[in-house]
Amino acid sequence: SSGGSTGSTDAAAGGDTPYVAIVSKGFQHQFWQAVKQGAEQAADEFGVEITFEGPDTEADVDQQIQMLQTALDKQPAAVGFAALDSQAAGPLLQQAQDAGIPVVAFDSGVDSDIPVTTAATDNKAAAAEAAKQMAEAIGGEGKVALVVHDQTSVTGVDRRDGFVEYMEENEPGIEIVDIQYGGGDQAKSADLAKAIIAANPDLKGIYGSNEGSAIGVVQAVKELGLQPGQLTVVGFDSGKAQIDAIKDGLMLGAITQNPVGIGYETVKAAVAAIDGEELPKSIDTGYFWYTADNIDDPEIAAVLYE
Amino acid sequence: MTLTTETPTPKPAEARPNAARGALRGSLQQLLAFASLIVIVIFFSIASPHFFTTANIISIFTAATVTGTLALGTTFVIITGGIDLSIGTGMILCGVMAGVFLTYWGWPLWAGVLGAVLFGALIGVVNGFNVAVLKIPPFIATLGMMLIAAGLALVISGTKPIYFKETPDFQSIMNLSIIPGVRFPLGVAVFIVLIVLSALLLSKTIVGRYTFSIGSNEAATALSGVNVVKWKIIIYTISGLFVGIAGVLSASRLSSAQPTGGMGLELEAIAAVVIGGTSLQGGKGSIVGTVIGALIMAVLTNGLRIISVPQEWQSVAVGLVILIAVYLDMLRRRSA
Amino acid sequence: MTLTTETPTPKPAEARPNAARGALRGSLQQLLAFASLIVIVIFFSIASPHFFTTANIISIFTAATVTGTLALGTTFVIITGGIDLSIGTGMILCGVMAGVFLTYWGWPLWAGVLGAVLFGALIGVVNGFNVAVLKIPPFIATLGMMLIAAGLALVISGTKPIYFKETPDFQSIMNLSIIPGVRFPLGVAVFIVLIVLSALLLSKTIVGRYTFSIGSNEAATALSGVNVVKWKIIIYTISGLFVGIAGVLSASRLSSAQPTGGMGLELEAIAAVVIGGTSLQGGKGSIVGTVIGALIMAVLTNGLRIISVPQEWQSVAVGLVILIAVYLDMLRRRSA
Amino acid sequence: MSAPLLEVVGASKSFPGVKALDDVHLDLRAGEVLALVGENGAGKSTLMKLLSGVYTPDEGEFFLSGEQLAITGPKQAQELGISIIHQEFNLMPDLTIAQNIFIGREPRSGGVFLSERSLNRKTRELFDRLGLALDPSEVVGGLTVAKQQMVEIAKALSYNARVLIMDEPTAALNDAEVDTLFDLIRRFTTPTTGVIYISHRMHELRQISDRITVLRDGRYVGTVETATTPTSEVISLMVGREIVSEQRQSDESAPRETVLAVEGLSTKSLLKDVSFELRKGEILGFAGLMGAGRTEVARAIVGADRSESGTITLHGRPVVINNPAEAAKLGIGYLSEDRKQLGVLLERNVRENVVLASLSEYIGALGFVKDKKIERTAREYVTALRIKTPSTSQLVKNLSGGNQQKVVIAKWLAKDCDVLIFDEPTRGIDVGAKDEIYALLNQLAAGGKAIIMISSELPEVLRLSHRVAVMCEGRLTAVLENADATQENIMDYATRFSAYGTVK
Ligand SMILES: Nc1ncnc2c1ncn2[C@@H]1O[C@H](COP(=O)(O)OP(=O)(O)OP(=O)(O)O)[C@@H](O)[C@H]1O
Ligand SMILES: Nc1ncnc2c1ncn2[C@@H]1O[C@H](COP(=O)(O)OP(=O)(O)OP(=O)(O)O)[C@@H](O)[C@H]1O
Ligand SMILES: [Mg+2]
Ligand SMILES: [Mg+2]
Repeated sequence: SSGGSTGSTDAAAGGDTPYVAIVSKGFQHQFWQAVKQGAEQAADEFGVEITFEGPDTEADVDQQIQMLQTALDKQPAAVGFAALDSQAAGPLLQQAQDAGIPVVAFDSGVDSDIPVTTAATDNKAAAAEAAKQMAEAIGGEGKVALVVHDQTSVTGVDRRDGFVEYMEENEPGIEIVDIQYGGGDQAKSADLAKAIIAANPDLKGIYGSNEGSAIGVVQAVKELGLQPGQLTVVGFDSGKAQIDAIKDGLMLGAITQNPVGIGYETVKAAVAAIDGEELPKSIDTGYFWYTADNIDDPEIAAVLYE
Repeated sequence: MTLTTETPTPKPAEARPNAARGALRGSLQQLLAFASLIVIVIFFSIASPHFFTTANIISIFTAATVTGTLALGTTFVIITGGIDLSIGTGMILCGVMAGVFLTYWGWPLWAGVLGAVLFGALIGVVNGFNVAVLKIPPFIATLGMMLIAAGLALVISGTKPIYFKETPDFQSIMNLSIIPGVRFPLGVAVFIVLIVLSALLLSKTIVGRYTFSIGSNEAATALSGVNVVKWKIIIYTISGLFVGIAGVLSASRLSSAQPTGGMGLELEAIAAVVIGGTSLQGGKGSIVGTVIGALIMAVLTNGLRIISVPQEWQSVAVGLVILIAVYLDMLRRRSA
Repeated sequence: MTLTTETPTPKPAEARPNAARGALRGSLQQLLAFASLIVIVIFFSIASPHFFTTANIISIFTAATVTGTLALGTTFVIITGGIDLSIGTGMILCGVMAGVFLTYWGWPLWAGVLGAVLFGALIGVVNGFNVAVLKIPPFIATLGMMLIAAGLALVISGTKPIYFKETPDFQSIMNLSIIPGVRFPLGVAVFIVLIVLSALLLSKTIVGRYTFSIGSNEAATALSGVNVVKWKIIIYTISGLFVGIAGVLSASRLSSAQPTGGMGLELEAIAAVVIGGTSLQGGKGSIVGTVIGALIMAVLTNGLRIISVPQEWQSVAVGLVILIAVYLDMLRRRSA
Repeated sequence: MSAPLLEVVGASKSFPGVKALDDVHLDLRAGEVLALVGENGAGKSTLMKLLSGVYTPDEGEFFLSGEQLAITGPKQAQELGISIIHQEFNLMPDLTIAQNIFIGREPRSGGVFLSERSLNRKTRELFDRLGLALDPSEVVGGLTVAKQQMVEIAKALSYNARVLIMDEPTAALNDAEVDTLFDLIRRFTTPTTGVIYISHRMHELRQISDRITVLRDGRYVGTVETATTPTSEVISLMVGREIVSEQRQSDESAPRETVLAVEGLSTKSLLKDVSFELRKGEILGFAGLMGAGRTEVARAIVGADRSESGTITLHGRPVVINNPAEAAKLGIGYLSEDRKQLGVLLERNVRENVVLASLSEYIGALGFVKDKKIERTAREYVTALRIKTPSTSQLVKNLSGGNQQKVVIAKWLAKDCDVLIFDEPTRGIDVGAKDEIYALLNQLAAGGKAIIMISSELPEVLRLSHRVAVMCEGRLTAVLENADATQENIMDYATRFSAYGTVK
């Protein structure tokens, strides 16, 4: 098999090449694999060694803390860190600072002065964009529902609240009838989307807050045999299934972040920090709304992953 | 009844009603377990007009298919007094193998599906070997396999989903609508066939007999000349076959082999089995019970969503209903 | 009371060496289990210079503390032949309760900590009641509690982490360095105290004796006049106390009460117990074994990360090592 | 004379700390019943387990009809024609009687499916042949110990074996059932078959066996012709000393105070209006046929089973007992007839088993267990009851059956109860040790304890009891003074309802 090799096999510091330990929020999902890819790209480019790991689910704060602890024990030149809960990581971040190891935050902000910079998407703004597109598509009227990947993580909360707040502030004709959480699991998200649709036969649209949630909603639409256009589905992130659904018209469109860019910027910033360069407080890696119309634009295609 | 030395003729006429009574009581028990399910269904039907519709009933069955298939297979293992924690991630690995066979290696559809199912059987053989030959306790043997399967699924797939580009028909296995007009998916039909097959296997064949016998008293079964090692391997292999089938069904449903997830599914499947009255001590259990258990879980999850119970309360509600259902079941049994 | 018979009484002098030999063999077995751990430690020490450092050893103990604490408590339950699946999410719920007591209700530190620990005991009482009085099988009773606790943690916290703003000292419980210079955290010291206490409890007190008796033959124990219902409730309560302590330790470590997670932790803790030689059938087990089991798990996880094994291979490696370690343990026992 | 049917030469077997068998010889002739006797722990069961392939011998050769055998496992032993009834049951409680008997030999219809009907038919045919009246479709777990024993016997006989080994088959049976069993054994022994019969009931040997082989401490002592050897000689070969016994309880006429009074005890399943009084310092024997309800009376008194109606008065005060723990608190102890399921903790050591019922007396100030004191007590009882074990830390599962029984007795002796209910206390105990236990019971009674002794051995009941209560089909049909009790009138009362129909 091809395996999912990390950028380096011998990560031990002490060689000539600086070592950057990256602790992400996840590992198994495509999104994080894309971040990893960007990080590896930068590692090659700037000549550093990296390791990339993340907990099994975004609920495993404790597991992530242990990963960060182990990473620090390896005495890296810098750390890239996407905090599941920034307060929880407080003591370890302090430890890193004491040891003179620069920390680069990525994916979402860390509520602390310690990170030298943060490379992230503004999830709330991105979710509001999805809401805006949804509202336009259904003509500013009707019931919509959300299938969110989880209710406690920062991304889950921001992508939910960004969507809900936009609707509440700008679209009086739109009613949010249900918000359910599927843990990003496709089958589970499909089952719960079906329940939502069954309970609300006049539903106009569903928003899926990450790849697994969005594909689950699409699966529900397929299984119920709804005609394209009967229900407006908007999603988040990419992945082949979501891209296909958009091309097939099962899904109106989705928000994509720039995961490869996030990974790339994180390592790049880490290298700069090692070299003692000044960095801006935050690096906005951006987001894009894509539909069947612009999916093949080079700018969009570059940030999508299959 | 006593031993009678002078009157050597027993009264078969007397014996028969007892047997009949036993069978009746058995099915009554299951009818009563079924009653729990019915009560829940009635409750949701009253609570929401959208619950008891053809489409939603089919949704419930669809949701129950994958976990239910796992539960069917693991019923055998649990009746032997064992446990199989590897079914969740094992299923994920089998889905990935289907992707490898069909997409990477370009096998024809039937061969890829068969290959994935047999791969499940292989997992079962390894579990069975570890339990029966190496005598590793089932909990540990299958926990080890759970971790190994989870890792291998990621390794083999390169941590990416595999899509069935070469065999677009693959997705029909679960999704094909076999009754025009009502979207009754083929996968649910497969599940129903599996129920019937496993019920026959458990109650009417020698495997089933030895499953109960081993669970009831393994040492005595061995002393009676039954090759317990062989049969245990066979029983774990059966569970593995169901894992393989579940892997194909789940990959087919998602039109892709997802290399992650599966953890936690084993507890859900085992819960269905135990709610259905199968004892983790071994020796007792039934397929009908498992099916009812799986349906109780699926109906609860679906119904609570339909009536829009906030998600954090859903798990509290499911927990309570499980406790109450099993408690009532216990009460009934003790009074019976 | 003695009987007067003509036959010579057996010589106690003969009995003693045998007894001594038995005890020696017992501790040798544990030494050998310890040997597995040592082999793993040596392997990683050779593989990476970063492994066998004071800082990393302390990291390992820190990582083992929470799961290890859960494993200690659940050892009692498992020796009775039961199981406790609610320890993972129960721990989360206790952490949230600590947050509620300290941050929302403004209790003083000691009261909030005590409250959270006692809340864990309460969970244990309910589990014990369900198992011992209502006779719900432990798997189901604690599975129900697992779901209920997971839901309540979300409900009570409002699905948001609770931070210990009012009692910043709370985080010292786990993190305070008690030996200047080496970052030896207070939490690890607490863990070590808990190990000693639970070992005494299990081997030297009446609770411990009844724990073994119930697991060995519950019916015979009850007929011997032991109030099995009462003792089972006590034993589940002990497990609950450890859940409460683990909840406080974990919340302290994270300086926040996280309302999610915990699922899967119960399997990890149970795995540690079983790797340590405690039988899920009940009647056999030891605290030393559980500690070794917890350390094996913690060392493996840490070591594989230290030597930068790709993450997808880590779970395969852990699975394999668990299988091999337990298999060797079995071999040894059979030959002993 | 031709070669014996089965011959064992120089068999030895050791367990850690125990030499169970040491150079043992045995020969079984065709057409005979060979009794195998010896004290508890003499090695009888171990020898039989070598023959049936459960254990492999350290040394020794086996010959079947002169041909040397290598016995590799239970299945192979069965195929060679050696069938065994183990001392401990080997049944699957969740399966039916028929399923248990034909496990591994299920008839199949059409090659794939099992046929429950033909299985039950075959079983019924077997029972017809054996003269048993059991329902093949009944689940074994719900049967009484005696019926389970009959299932074991039927299963062993169903193999058409050449050598049938029975390890204490009558320990759980009473006289009527024993007669049935002997009938079966006589029908089984033909010129091509033979039976090895193990029992501690000496009078049975005379009824059924042709020769007797004696083991002592794992060694072969000798083989004698039954017909020409007096029982006392067999016993002295076994135990290496004389046993003086067979005194009946002398009636003490002085009326004593009543300790326990049971009034109108009934249960849903069986008992009807059982009333009796137990006096201080007396042994009240309970006699009756299998299933008469003696065990059920005991279980209802200690609260192990729910009773429908009835009052219990202890020392003149009415008490309600909901479970055995409450009974124990009130000073009522119950020793169960089912040693393996309800008596011992097999996986725990002798010491822990002995103090299980009285553990609270061994707790120190801080709640710690006083291990030294426990060890002292355990040692005391190991010595007093001559429990054969290398040490008190031996696991009970490694003791011989009779020695396990002694451990259960020790458990109740170690607890100071006013009322002791002993259900089949001498099951599986050798003659010598039985005498010691009788002496112990007498000593306890003399010390002011009140004892109920349930036994299926009438001679034992007659010998020990001051009074004998007789039960039949859930009712108490008589309470006889020892002086008035005879085997005949007890049997008469024990079959009252069967004999006269359901007379009210
Ligand atoms: N598995 C074992 N491990 C250790 N010792 C054993 C084991 N099985 C039997 N023994 C010992 O071997 C000796 C012989 O036991 P065996 O069961 O053959 O006695 P027995 O003659 O059948 O006695 P009983 O009349 O009490 O049934 C006893 O001292 C017993 O403790
Ligand atoms: N576990 C059980 N399940 C169902 N019925 C039982 C059970 N135990 C006993 N019985 C029934 O209760 C009745 C009384 O049995 P009990 O054991 O009290 O009789 P007993 O006089 O002690 O005879 P013995 O012990 O010699 O069999 C019997 O008819 C028996 O069938
Ligand atoms: Mg014996
Ligand atoms: Mg009885």
